[in-house]
Amino acid sequence: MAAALCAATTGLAQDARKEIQRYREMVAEGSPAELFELEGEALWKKMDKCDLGLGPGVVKGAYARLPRYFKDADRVMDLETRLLYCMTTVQGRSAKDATARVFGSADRPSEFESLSAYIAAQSRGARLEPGATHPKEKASIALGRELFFHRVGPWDFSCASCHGTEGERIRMQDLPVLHQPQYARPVMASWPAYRVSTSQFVTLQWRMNDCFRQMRTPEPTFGSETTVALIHFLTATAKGAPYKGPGSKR
Amino acid sequence: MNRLRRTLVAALAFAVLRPLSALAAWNKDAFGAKTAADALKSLGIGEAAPSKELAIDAPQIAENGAVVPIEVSSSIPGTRAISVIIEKNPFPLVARFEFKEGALPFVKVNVKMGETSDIRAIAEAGGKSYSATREVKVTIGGCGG
Amino acid sequence: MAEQRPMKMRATLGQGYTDVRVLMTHPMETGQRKDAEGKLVPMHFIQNLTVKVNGRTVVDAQISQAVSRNPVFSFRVKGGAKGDKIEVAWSDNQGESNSLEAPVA
Amino acid sequence: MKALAFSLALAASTAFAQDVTQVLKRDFHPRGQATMDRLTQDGLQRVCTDARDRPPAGLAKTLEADQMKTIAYPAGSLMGDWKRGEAIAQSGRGLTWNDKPGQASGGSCYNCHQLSPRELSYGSIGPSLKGFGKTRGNGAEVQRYVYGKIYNAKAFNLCSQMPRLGYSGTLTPEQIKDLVALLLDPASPVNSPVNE
Repeated sequence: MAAALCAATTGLAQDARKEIQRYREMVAEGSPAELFELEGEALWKKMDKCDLGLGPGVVKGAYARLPRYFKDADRVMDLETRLLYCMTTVQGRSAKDATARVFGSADRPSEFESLSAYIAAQSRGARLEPGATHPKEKASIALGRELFFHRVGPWDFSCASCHGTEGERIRMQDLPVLHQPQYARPVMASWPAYRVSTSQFVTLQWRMNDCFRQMRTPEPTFGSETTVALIHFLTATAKGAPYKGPGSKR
Repeated sequence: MNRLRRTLVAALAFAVLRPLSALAAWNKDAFGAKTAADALKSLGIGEAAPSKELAIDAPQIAENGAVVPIEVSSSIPGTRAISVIIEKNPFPLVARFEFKEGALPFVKVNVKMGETSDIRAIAEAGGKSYSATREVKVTIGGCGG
Repeated sequence: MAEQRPMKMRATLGQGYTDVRVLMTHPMETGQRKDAEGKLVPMHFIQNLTVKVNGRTVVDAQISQAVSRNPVFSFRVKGGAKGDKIEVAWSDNQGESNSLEAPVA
Repeated sequence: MKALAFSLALAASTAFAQDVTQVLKRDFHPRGQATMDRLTQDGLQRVCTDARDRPPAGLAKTLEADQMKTIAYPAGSLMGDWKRGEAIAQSGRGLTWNDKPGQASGGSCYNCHQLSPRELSYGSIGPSLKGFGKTRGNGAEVQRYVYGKIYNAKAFNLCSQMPRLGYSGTLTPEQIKDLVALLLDPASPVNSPVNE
């Protein structure tokens, strides 16, 4: 009797998960991410001397090769960190001005969000291949791995607390095991993305920031070595995945 | 900011401005109605018969009430309008689509739902009205923090 | 004139019909939401929407604030041929409007 | 001997954990109630980080006993109000940099556990707690166990992923009692046979 009841409940949960999956597919079909790409394209025209790694002004395929080491800055950068660098060099803006609004709102996306949408879209179909040969690139990936398992904050969380075991979920959200390639690939191939619950276009720097917020730590600085290293580690784990974004998230 | 917007407009090669008068009126009474019955009355829609030829496609469970994708299509001959009602929303009438010669009675749109509710579609064809309903459960996703 | 809100449209030939998918940037405020300072954000939503094929109206829609932010609509137009001009126009409760024309691809 | 070998290994890997802590302290800034001291690992966090959450049994036992000592049990019944408990279980707020300090936190319970069968959206990082009190009753001993587990889950399983909700100051003793009731009160939906 108890076993039958239990089986029935599990069946219900299975159906619920299938329906949520269908919900996500329908939402993805109707994603307005392209609106952000339009805005990003206009912004890129004002900084198209920026070198994203493939030469000044080259956007095609550039996102799929990030993060990578940049000689001019002598450090590893992800897309957003590189854009910030270009704003302060190519555009000659102050760091204070360029970082005044790194994450936007539904009413007003940030420059980084719109630019990320446009630039990432120009890598559709390209395989993810972040830099992994320069000593600083190797160190960045290694640091990212350490950070991933580092338990910290009042709730004792590490990234692996939620993203370390197969088949788990938070509420109805399946949790990808991000240190394993088969899970990291589809995830990294879909960021940045339009986020349905907040009507915002969200980036990887935002994702790192908001995960730390929920880990109850202080705030990581935008474009810091910590956030870049985590993004680098995750992208290196997803290496080889054909880029399909910008995607759509819960 | 203004300059940015202007650049953007320039980038939209096909954007054209149109006078407001080109668009039809908006039924204030129907959209302001607090019950489905009142909304339908304001639209001049009477008793609707359930029909299998009117289909609503929607996920049974929505992870987020702010975006619920729905698709409504009718194979009832002569369908000239489809209205969409979310029973438990504070203002149940969500939309009314009139299909003229040249359009198929089909629409896909994302809607907001305050809570778990029936979604009702009403098709008007040949002076009669037909209905279909479908329940969508609204849940909470993510960490809620 | 109010600032233009970007739109994007794709009209593609299907089996016996043309699929029209249109994206609009719009907050679709219900008048119930509070901003960061706790003030109610006034109602601001698209009320009317039309789809035209070569200048002739084929869909005439009235919608409410219960359509999601940044609305995405799909419609189907009978027949259609490459190069047919599809135009989508909207207007909202605060007097803003926009439209976009694109050929069937 | 074994213990010595382990502590040597621990010392070696701790060096890296310290480096990571230095990186975090350089790259983070305080915001709202989230102050920089939150970046310093305590002993338990360090051990679990280094052991990738699989600490040697002997060490785990010793450290679990230390954690057990942190649990302060209120006098009298530990059963509060299951209705308030349900609201606490649903809420994921508290302690983040954009939560108001002093505002009541939630327990984020549904993020990881199934509880009331009425809630379809529940996580699976922790075990299902549906019907928890039905099989265990609600005597003083089980109340004490549940209270202790919520107050400091690490006293029972050193590298558990469950936050130390009482020890960390997330939930008050009153709130934990409400959660005990949610799990154990026969009237709680967690223990009711409703199939809705």
